[in-house]
Amino acid sequence: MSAVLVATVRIQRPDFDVAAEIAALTQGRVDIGAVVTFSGLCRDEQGALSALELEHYPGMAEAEIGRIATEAGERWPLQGLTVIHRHGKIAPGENIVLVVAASAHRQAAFEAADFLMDYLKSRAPFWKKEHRTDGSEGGWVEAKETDTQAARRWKRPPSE
Amino acid sequence: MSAVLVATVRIQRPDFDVAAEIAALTQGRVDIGAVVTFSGLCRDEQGALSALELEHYPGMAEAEIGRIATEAGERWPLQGLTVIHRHGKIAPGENIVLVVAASAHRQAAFEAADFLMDYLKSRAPFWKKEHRTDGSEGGWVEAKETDTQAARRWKRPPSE
Amino acid sequence: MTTRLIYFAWVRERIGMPEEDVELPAGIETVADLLRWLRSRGEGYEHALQYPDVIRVAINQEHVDHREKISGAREIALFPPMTGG
Amino acid sequence: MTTRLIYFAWVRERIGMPEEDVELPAGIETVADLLRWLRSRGEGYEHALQYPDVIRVAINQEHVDHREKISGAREIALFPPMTGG
Repeated sequence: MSAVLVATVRIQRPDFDVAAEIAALTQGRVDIGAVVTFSGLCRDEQGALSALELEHYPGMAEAEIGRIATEAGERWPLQGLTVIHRHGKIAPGENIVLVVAASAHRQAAFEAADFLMDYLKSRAPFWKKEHRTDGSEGGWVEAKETDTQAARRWKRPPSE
Repeated sequence: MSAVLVATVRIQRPDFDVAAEIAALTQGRVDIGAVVTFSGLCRDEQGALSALELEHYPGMAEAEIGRIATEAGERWPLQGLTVIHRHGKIAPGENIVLVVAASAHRQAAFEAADFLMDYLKSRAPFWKKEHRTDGSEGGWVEAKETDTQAARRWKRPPSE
Repeated sequence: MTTRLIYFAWVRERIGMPEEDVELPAGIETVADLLRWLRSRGEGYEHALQYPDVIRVAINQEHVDHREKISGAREIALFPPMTGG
Repeated sequence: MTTRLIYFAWVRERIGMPEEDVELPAGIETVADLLRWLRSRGEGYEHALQYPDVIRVAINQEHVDHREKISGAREIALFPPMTGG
């Protein structure tokens, strides 16, 4: 029906540059009307966190995010899609994850980015461990039931 | 209940820098977990457009977007909100509008940005005129019924 | 009292000016009355306002509907449905 | 046949190693069988897998549920619910 979406997926230690990633999708094109980006950042509202350490499953992380991106490209008419997930130690205030979705129309870009984040949270093989400012390990972050429920919003009826 | 949101609203001719606007909201803070940006770009799928010319109602444009931003701040727990709308002649591929919404959690940031765009489309006093590559005027862009319907999604029941 | 009328987009083009100050005659109480009165002022106005239902109106820079009273308005703007964003 | 088992996060920490190659005994047909067998291998395994329902499993880098057959799996990964994004 439409051209196959070629998504960019990167798992990396360094930070990303949102403007550069938007430019990489839109430069020289006049068929994109809407670009939605989602940046996920490391929070520390209690002031007790020195860093989150992100462990991932190399190989599967790229593959699983690629599968989620492919599904997004089948469900929404996208002109471009980029997902970058960092690993290693990430300090409060730093970026963790970026999704960029480009489409002719705004609703597709919004929904695809929202879907990507919900699926990333519940399916991408990453785990966060807390390191405290007092030098102790804060333990592994527990998965949230609300994230599982958020991912369920996108389930399609089996008849489709 | 929560701190009053101070939104940034700018109506300007020059382009904007998405990364700089994100940084302005997040720099030095550790209470933001999610930043959603929406960039609206000038499309030209037929190759017949030389530019869109955006006319606006100075004074009311800022005021109306400010009112929409205030409503978003009342409906979602936002840490920051920036809206930039360009005016003047804008060529295909160039940016027209930017919304940046920052929150502790992703759903608030997504919904607030989505709401802002729907309300901007149906309530912000801007009008687009087409200029064609053959030198002729393509006329004024017509408002879309789908945009009016999109804005209706956010209507709250009168009992609330 | 003098009221400033401001026009945008094709309303502005058809009326042929971006704004004007008018003295509203007695009996012009609502936005709908104003649109009816303006249409009688000449061809450009008639062309701009021939389908009054599509005309959007702001009083003192806030959206209003056509039943709104205009008494005390300093600035009334008439324009087509908006196409920003 | 040798199968590579890979562990992540607290499953890795409790078992005490990131991966190992095992020869699966006869009768271990599903993921659930594998989890049961592993728990019998020592204290670390028992601690890691004491609530098997929460353990997520991937075969050859794809998510599977606990009823999945494991015959022919080159690589089986065990890990807690994911917390990326």
